[in-house]
Amino acid sequence: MNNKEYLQEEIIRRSGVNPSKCMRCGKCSATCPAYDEMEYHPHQFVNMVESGDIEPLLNSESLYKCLSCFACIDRCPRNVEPAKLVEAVRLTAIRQQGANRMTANDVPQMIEEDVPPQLLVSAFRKYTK
Amino acid sequence: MQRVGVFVCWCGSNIAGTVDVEAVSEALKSEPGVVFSTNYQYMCSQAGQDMIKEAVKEHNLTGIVVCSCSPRMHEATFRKTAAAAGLNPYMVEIANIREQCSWVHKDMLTGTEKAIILGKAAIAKVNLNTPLTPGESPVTKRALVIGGGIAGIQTALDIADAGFPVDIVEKKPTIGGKMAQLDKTFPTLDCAACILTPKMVDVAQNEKIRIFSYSEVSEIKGFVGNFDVTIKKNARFVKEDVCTGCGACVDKCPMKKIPNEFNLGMDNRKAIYIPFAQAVPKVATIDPNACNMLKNGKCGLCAKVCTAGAIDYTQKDEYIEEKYGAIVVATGFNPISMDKFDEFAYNQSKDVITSLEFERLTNAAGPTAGKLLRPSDGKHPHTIVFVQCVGSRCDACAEKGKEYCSKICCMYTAKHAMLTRDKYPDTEVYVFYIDVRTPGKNFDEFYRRAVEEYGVKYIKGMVGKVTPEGDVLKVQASDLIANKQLHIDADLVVLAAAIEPDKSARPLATMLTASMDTNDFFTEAHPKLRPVESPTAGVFLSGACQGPKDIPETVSQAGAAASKVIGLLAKDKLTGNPCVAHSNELMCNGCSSCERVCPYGAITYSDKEFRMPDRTTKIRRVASVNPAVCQGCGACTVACPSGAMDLNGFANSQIMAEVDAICK
Amino acid sequence: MQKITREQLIEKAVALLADGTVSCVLGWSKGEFDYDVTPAIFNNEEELKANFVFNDFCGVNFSKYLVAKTQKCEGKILVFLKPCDTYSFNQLLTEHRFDREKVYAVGIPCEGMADVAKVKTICGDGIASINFDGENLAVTTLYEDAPVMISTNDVLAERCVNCKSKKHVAYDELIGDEGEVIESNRFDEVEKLEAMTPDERFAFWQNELSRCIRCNACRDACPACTCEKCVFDNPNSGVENKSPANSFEEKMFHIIRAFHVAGRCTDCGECSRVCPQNIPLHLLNRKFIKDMNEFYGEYQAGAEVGSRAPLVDYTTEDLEPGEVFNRGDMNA
Amino acid sequence: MQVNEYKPLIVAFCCNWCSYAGADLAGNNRLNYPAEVKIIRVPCSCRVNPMFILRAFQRGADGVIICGCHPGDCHYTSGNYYTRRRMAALFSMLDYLGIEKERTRVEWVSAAEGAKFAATMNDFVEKVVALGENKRLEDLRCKK
Repeated sequence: MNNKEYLQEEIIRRSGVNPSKCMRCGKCSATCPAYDEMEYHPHQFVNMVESGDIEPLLNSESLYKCLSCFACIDRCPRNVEPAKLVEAVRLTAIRQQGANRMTANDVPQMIEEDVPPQLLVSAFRKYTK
Repeated sequence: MQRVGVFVCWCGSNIAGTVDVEAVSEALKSEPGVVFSTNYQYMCSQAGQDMIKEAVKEHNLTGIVVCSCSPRMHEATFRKTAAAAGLNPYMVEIANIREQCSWVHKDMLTGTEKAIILGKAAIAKVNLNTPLTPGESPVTKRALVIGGGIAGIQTALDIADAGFPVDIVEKKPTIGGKMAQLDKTFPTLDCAACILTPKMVDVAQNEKIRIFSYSEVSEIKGFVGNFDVTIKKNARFVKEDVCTGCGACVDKCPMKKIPNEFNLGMDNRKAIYIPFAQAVPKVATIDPNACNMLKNGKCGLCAKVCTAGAIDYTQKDEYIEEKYGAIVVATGFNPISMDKFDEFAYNQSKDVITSLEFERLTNAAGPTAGKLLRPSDGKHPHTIVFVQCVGSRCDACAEKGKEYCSKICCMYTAKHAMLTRDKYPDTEVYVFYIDVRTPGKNFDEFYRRAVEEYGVKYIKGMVGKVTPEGDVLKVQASDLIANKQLHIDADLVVLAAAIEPDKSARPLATMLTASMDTNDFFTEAHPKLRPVESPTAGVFLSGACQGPKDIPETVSQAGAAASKVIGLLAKDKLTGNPCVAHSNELMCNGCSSCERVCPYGAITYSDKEFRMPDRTTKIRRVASVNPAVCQGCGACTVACPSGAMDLNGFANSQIMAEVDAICK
Repeated sequence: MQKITREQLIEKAVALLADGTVSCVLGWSKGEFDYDVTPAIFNNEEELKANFVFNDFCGVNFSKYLVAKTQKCEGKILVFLKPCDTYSFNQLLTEHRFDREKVYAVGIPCEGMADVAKVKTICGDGIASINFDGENLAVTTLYEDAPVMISTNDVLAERCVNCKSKKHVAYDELIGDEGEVIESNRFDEVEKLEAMTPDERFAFWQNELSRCIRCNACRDACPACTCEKCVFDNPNSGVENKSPANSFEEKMFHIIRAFHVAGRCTDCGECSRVCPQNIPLHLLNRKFIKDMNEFYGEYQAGAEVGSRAPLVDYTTEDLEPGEVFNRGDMNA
Repeated sequence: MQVNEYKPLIVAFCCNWCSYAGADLAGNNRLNYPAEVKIIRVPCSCRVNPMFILRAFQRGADGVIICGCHPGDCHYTSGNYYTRRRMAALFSMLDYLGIEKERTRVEWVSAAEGAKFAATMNDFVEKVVALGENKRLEDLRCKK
């Protein structure tokens, strides 16, 4: 198995998502509040994982633009759960870098009045895996 | 003791290539009961069959074993041969030495050995065979059609046309169904009412057809050719035979604020009402939940103005019992509820509507007299967004929506979009689609016309969110081809809601012992070869109760169901499959185990008097099987602890004998 | 030691006979020995006073007798039902085996019945008489001068040690207080067997079943075995066999019997009670009950009239026959 | 083929509508499976009485397999659902009595699954051969 296939399998396994269930309706991207920030949009994540195109995803800033709001998971008519894929790719990227981007110690400095607590929770969830 | 003849077929070299047919016929000669054994090149050929017939005469055979191909191939052939020779056709057993022997084993020794054992098993079985005669039952030459939509109407008309009486049971006050609510029909754009209402009149005027409107089926007993059905005629508090449908009562009724079901609640009706102008029967109906007179005895205006004296506040539900030979299910469909789709704001904004509601909004007889106006403020919408596949093609685990494609939405959405652009060229029309599915005569041409000639904007993608803000609907959607997220300020959003079988179908299926799939669509007897028959004999399927369908398909299925019904009713007698279960009353405990596992409701119980050895009598509950209903699965035979229940053609003793022959 | 007395029951029976509610009484009658109580029909007060008994050996489940007796008896029959008997009573009603209108059922409490085999292991054979002395049985044998005192609790039948319910699920009238359904350990022994290796299990059952003499006592006592004609007596069934001709016959008989009563067996324990060879037949029935509870959800045959037994029912999601073993491996 | 090779005796009950047709299809496609498999045709898998299975074992069968339509596809709508429950209970009981569980099996084979039929039979025979002769449930008196 080459690296490409390995990565694909790893992400599918880690996310528990079956991207071939996608019927290309694009409701995930239609619903995504971070759409404009993302280079690769939720439906592209699904498609690219399905076709094994993981490298560009790993190197994309899109990984960190996803808000983990799970709207795509809620709306997807096929139960594909794109956010879980994004998360799995993110996790892979972070593991490859060998470091977490955020620790519990970093949180207190980030607490500011205009930062919503939900954001910190999401960030913590995202950057500690 | 049986006198058995054994006929081993070579099937050219198909069998003889791997099985020593000579050795097989020789070995089987010494089996119990065998008086004659031979082999021949092609047993199924005319010469082979003649050989069997001659042997039957010459050796006084009472049973025949043919060692040949699968019984699924030629059992029927050899049964006919036996019958032609004067034997009961069920005295024939086949040993499958081709598909299950010569073709799967390469070695001559192995093949021959196995063929002999298979032959022995067939001989052991035929020794216990008994002549079977298929039962006969009469046919009541009247059909029942449940549901008075276009499917039911067409079926009833076709059956009546063949000269058989038909009854239609419709739960609404009028027949017509969903088609009566539609505006235009794709792909020809003729008006639904113009083509439907003449048919409704035909039904009303056809003397072979009776309409039970505002009625439902409450009980079904019996079986193919002989159904006993109880129809509940709900009290409509108006004498149907007296009412002239003049509408004076409706004008005078003071209860004005009742949501009008026919217009999907987009306007109001009175407590006494006629659903629409062309209703059949054109008779008023009083809504007992809204009428003051029925609720607290105050009012009575309608009775005062009715010159015909048709109003009867004391009317009671009526039960009618009737016999039928065939039942056609035509219960149709409904759009699914939009409650679980919060993202489209259906429950938050009046301007988010379903396609059926849009149909009423554009219908000349609808709440806006055909003018396309927003339900919220009555203004003309300038931007309309159509969303397809709302609740269709959902994953089963998603728990909202349906797994299947609702089939009709692509076409009616194209129709809505096209008609809107045609009548109001100043409107922008967007259609969000996942796939556009247009298999059908002139369907794709129609859709292309919407795009190319009428300038409907088809966007590959889905709407993710609709947010009402002031008097606009903020639509957030994706355009997958442009790889963009779109934000559209719409005035009206139209949802192509998935369709589902009518809620009345499930209890009806239970009454009919007809099977359904997990979506509550009726199952056909065979998905390809018997698409309009239910597996339950005598029950036929018409229209969307079997699966999503458009009008042309529904009408053709309705005609097909009618022809099946006519074929059944044209018979004076039905001959059944003789391989059915039967109960030995002397051994039956009357415990009901068999009845519980019978998928056809073929088993009934009665109290019978038995004479005991001590000359006293004893009354016992015993089972009996209706051979016309039983299909011969044998589930009851295993459920029966005493072994009183047995199956013709596959009796306990016969199967046991086969086991013994194989394990000898 | 039972909480109600023979006299209480006779009084009730006499009253019901006198006011015409019932025309006869199905009750326990003195047998040859004090411990072999037999079922009998009593028609009047004299017969009751002479022969009716009620003591720690009145284990007989009368439900089955109603099938035949309701056909024979004019008028209603009075029947005394212990809690476990009422389950069989309901099950037979579910199967329409007798006419409920012809029965007047009096529920009686039960403190557990004694097993004479257990008594014999303490005092030996040759029991001459048994006196019921408070909590104890005073057993006089032919070989000892003084009676042996045995606590009833020490000789309770297996089915009573693992009593599943003190609650009556059917009756017209109740004597004494109503009890509760009990959380019993009745499946412990089945679990023990399940935990064995197949070889150990085979050895266990070979040992047990090879003692079978095909006396048919289990079948005759079983309230679920009320077939008009048993398949094993029917020459056309292909399995007719009345004696244990070989090592397989009794296996066939007991497996088929257990299968035929599966879903209908209320676990009343009559089969094991009457087995002269002391074969633990209830372990076969309980295996089916335990399996069906685990596979298809808890089901107690006879808990209510008209319920649908697991084997005449299904769901589309049932487990596959191959999967039952995977479970077994997990248990082991 | 070795002459002294142990040949088991396998009885296969096949429902008329799916599995028997599946076995025919295996034949049509010339898919080999051991000749030790002897098929008995029944209208539906729910026709198979546990007595037939025990009888086969009693008379020396080494394995019994029941094939029916896939759940949901029964020609009689519900027959195989009853089969599934009955056989689950029966097989569990046989296992409880110490009978080797590999000797009994239920398999769903559709009319289109000729390959599955052959593969199932090959696999089943292999498993039974590994167990050897059926001693535990065999009637010595009836054995040749």
